[in-house]
Amino acid sequence: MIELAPNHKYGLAIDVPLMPASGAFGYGDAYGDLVDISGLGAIVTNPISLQPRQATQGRRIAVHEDSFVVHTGWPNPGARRVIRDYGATWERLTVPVIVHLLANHTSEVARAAALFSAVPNVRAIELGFTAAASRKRAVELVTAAAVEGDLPVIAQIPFDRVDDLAPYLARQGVDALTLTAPPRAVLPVDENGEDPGVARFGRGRLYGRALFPLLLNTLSRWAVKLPVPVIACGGIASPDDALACLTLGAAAVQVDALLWRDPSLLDRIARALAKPRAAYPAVTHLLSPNEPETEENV
Amino acid sequence: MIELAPNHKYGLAIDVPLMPASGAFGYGDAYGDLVDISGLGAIVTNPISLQPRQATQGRRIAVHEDSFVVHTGWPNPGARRVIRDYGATWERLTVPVIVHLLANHTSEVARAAALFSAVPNVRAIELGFTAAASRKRAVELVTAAAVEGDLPVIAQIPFDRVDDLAPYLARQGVDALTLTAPPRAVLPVDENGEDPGVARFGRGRLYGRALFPLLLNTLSRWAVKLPVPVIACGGIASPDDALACLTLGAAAVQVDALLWRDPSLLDRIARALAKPRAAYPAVTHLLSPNEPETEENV
Amino acid sequence: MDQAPEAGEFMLADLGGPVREALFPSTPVGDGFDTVVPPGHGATRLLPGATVDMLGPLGRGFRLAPTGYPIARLLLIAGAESLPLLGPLFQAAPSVVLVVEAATRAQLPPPNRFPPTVELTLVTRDGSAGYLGPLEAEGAAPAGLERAHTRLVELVAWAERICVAHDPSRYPALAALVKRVRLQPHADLAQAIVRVPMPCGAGVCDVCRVATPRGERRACVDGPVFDLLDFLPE
Amino acid sequence: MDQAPEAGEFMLADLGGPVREALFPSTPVGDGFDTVVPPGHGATRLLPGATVDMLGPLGRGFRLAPTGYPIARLLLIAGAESLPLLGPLFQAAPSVVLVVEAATRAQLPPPNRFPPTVELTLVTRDGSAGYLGPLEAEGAAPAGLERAHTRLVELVAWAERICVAHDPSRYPALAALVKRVRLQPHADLAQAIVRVPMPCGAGVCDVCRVATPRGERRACVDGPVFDLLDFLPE
Ligand SMILES: Cc1cc2nc3c(=O)[nH]c(=O)nc-3n(C[C@H](O)[C@H](O)[C@H](O)COP(=O)(O)OP(=O)(O)OC[C@H]3O[C@@H](n4cnc5c(N)ncnc54)[C@H](O)[C@@H]3O)c2cc1C
Ligand SMILES: Cc1cc2nc3c(=O)[nH]c(=O)nc-3n(C[C@H](O)[C@H](O)[C@H](O)COP(=O)(O)OP(=O)(O)OC[C@H]3O[C@@H](n4cnc5c(N)ncnc54)[C@H](O)[C@@H]3O)c2cc1C
Ligand SMILES: Cc1cc2nc3c(=O)[nH]c(=O)nc-3n(C[C@H](O)[C@H](O)[C@H](O)COP(=O)(O)O)c2cc1C
Ligand SMILES: Cc1cc2nc3c(=O)[nH]c(=O)nc-3n(C[C@H](O)[C@H](O)[C@H](O)COP(=O)(O)O)c2cc1C
Ligand code: FES
Ligand code: FES
Repeated sequence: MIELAPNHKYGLAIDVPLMPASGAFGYGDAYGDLVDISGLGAIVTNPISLQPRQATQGRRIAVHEDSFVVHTGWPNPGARRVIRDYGATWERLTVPVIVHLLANHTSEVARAAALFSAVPNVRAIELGFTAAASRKRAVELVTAAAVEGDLPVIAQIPFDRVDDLAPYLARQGVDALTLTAPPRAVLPVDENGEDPGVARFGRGRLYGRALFPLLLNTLSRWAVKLPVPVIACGGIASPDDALACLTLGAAAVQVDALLWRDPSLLDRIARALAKPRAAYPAVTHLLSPNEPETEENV
Repeated sequence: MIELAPNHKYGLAIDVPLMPASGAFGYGDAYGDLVDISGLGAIVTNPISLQPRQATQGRRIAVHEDSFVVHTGWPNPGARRVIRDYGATWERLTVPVIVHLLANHTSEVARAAALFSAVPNVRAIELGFTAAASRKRAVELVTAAAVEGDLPVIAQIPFDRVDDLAPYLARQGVDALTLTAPPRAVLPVDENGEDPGVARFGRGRLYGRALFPLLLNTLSRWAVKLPVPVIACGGIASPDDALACLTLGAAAVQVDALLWRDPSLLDRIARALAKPRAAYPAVTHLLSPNEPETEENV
Repeated sequence: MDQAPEAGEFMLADLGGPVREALFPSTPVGDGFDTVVPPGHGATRLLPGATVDMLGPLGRGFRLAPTGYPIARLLLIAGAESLPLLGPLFQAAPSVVLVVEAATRAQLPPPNRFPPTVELTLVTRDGSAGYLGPLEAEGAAPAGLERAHTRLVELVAWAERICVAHDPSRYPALAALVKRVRLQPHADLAQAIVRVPMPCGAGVCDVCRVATPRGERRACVDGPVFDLLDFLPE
Repeated sequence: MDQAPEAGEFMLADLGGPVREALFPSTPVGDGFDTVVPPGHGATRLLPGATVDMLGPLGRGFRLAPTGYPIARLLLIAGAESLPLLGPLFQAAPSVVLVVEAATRAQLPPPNRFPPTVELTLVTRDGSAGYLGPLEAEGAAPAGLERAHTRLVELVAWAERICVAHDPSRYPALAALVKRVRLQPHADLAQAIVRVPMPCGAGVCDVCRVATPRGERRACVDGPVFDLLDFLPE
């Protein structure tokens, strides 16, 4: 049993330190028999806003070598419709549901959090921020979700805001942190796809193996140091990757859009993580972020 | 002819917008006949400090999939010894030499810059900063190099400090910016190498294709917007990559440690860049960083 | 593969990239299928005999008729580039008429590529061969040319099913044409396929959203074959 | 390949990873060479007949003698794991003695792997076979065992050249032994190879720096074969 919200009155206990990342798994029923949800620790929903949102027009994905960028504008049917369509499904799940909210306006976040609090088996709110959200605004959004929602609040930190936001939000009462949301990136567009010649670059959220070395760095610098549990997210593509994140102090891992290529990845990681914790390899050659740095130990 | 220091009294004019990155090419003579230096725009030296530095002990490289991290502690024989050993070589080169200085203490940087100013054909100083350097400190270091050295000063910006440092240094009088220095990363160590079982993780500067999508994002957000020329650096591995950087507004490119695998990359990029500039593809689907963002144009 | 995809359905293939790619059947072959991919596509780098991991069949394909009610007269309408998507339907009814539109003569497919039972109607937008396009344009034709529209109206009136594979920007006008000719067209009378990147194929990623006047649909689970009338302008 | 690497020289091979890897010759074969890589190494995934892009030969190899002054008596000293590095020297002189040290019997190489002209001296650190190691340890041996050190001193006195491939942490002690036995050893009398990752092979990256009491050296250009006496403690 892993407790992801030790400071919260209800807590957020999960059996297996594994869940899909927001945006990678839909609302729970999309993969049907391809994924055994009962083997996961929790599911995280696609991003949801209070009001419905439509998709952006134009190119929404660009693939180049081992990476891809996605730019959709986070379309979703809005909080009420999601509850109507998926509330019953969630109630039947044997694992907790974590609802991911697009954190835009405090009033909207507050109302959405209140709505989802009343849905059986919704056990936490994860907030996604814009990359430009100030510290002050991020705390307001977390507070809005926590006060109105009564549920543990997890903050998914923008890729390049960890040093700035993670310790700050942890001190200001967030229950857990997801490190990190995908970075923005620009990819040259391979001209062999559906619309040759239209665009040479695509911009969007970056997915792929590229993120993993940077995720490990973030974890090695922060996971042990922060006073709240850290959920690792970014480029995890194998059971070994998941174990590496736990070894560096993550309390759990999220598998992002790489699972579209291989939905069975979730089951394979679940099996690897079900082995006893003592079997995880130990960190040897890595500086703990709390230790002073010297020529010898960096 | 590309002018990399338009605001400097001497300027820094180069014929081809291409050079090796600091640390990738040694001090100019290492690759011998494998690279035709006269086809480059300039060379950038390995990082140099005023005093000699020794290498770190222990693991210095870790390779995993398409990426690798390097951690050496920037050993070098110190400024005076470098000048003694390579001054004559540099004088014979038909392209400018850019000396990369490890920017640690203002007094050391000032003295090293003064020494290199007196060396024939050394035409600019590039400064490397620690990731933790404050804005104030960075400006002091740039000023120290500029005042004592009389040469154009290029600042190589740490990977995660672009938003913070690049516009600030550009306003405070730096002549050009290299975006960016390699990020820190942690890699799982493949246990098939020289010392099996010793360490499970390696930390250091990250190199590989992983950096390229993030470099393009940085360029698309900043290259056109900044008031000084930008030199692109990070994960460039083909002539197309170099062209993509120039298309996004970079004035020149640096090829980093990927050239160790393929030293001929420099010659191949040089040939591609020698073609007339009008042949570069145009940006179509990409927001200029100066335009306001709307649902339509992001 | 447990089952081969039918017309308009697709397989998600792992071709070595970071996301899967949708492969549509162009010709059923034994238990499997042939597929047509653009030049330079990842699949062209596969060696003969290579094993490809695929998920599927996925999506809603073309729906010809409920079992027991076979149709006799099938109209197929294709842009030259999208033509392979209709390949599995070339022999799906006793009487099949195929309308193919291209920009110019050189882009039309060679007529010997089709089974003899398919009646071919060729259209070029520059009038260099066959009827003069575009399909939905009315009005007098220049001397020596005949408008495709006139012929299309006849065929739409004749058909029991209409299956379209073309540039989706043409679907509103084609839907309007069907609506005008058939007045009360029943659901699924005319169906149209939309080809967009579908990285997840499971309704998860929202990359494949298709805007219609009746709201957004996801190509991978709501389509890729839609009722053409979903595209009818409001 | 223009030229095959000689003993102690290396090729930098592009095995598909982001950096090249150093391959050392273990046996010259025609124009090329055999190489021994650890289990799991990238090279083990190569298919037979695969073409590998290589740079080289690089580095300073073992220097046996100036042309015209062939040596007659060659001493080779290897740790079991580093033994393949000395392979190209097994027949480099009329009289070759090879000392191989392993932790235990099972790690010793099978004697039939060597040409009959090589005189083999086996050493184990646990005394399970051959002489009792470690090589540089003096003093009385337990009953029934004989110290390797005694034999090694004889061989060092006998040899015209000594080539070592072992764990570099042993080099200071081995250098001290040579210095003690030979008093005024000339340059290059004893040479030792250091195997470290060499990603650039050009003296650029500083990854291959080797600390010696006489200052840092780069394995790729100053080595990988060094004068053993460079490791002599100050
Ligand atoms: C100069 C400049 C630099 C920038 N640098 C970066 C950068 O380094 N990295 C980067 O990723 N972006 C960057 N951006 C983009 C910026 O972070 C966002 O696009 C912008 O903040 C959108 O949010 P907003 O609420 O400010 O704008 P608005 O126009 O008010 O946002 C429109 C709507 O977008 C929605 N929205 C967008 N993102 C989110 C989200 N994550 N959560 C919830 N709702 C969301 C909300 O519904 C919001 O109301 C930059 C933009 C500019 C102009
Ligand atoms: C809590 C914490 C967080 C950190 N986060 C990051 C991070 O996000 N990313 C990251 O890359 N590092 C990070 N670091 C490491 C830090 O940036 C550097 O290791 C540290 O700043 C070394 O420089 P210093 O001068 O402060 O230390 P000192 O101990 O004074 O530095 C020792 C010597 O190192 C040399 N040196 C090291 N780097 C450089 C350089 N680039 N240029 C010139 N000389 C150099 C100088 O000679 C200097 O005198 C972090 C360190 C800590 C303690
Ligand atoms: C309304 C809105 C919607 C956005 N939707 C997405 C999205 O779906 N996916 C995405 O990766 N980024 C999205 N972004 C962010 C952009 O991808 C990108 O980060 C932003 O445009 C930064 O551009 P710039 O760096 O050129 O200023 C959105 C931004 C806004 C304002
Ligand atoms: C004296 C010193 C030397 C360093 N040398 C290197 C180096 O050679 N290569 C490198 O990538 N990083 C070097 N670093 C930085 C470290 O790799 C790394 O960024 C730093 O230790 C961050 O560790 P932390 O995130 O765990 O705090 C050096 C740091 C110091 C203080
Ligand atoms: S392909 Fe992902 S939602 Fe349709
Ligand atoms: S291998 Fe790069 S300096 Fe020796």
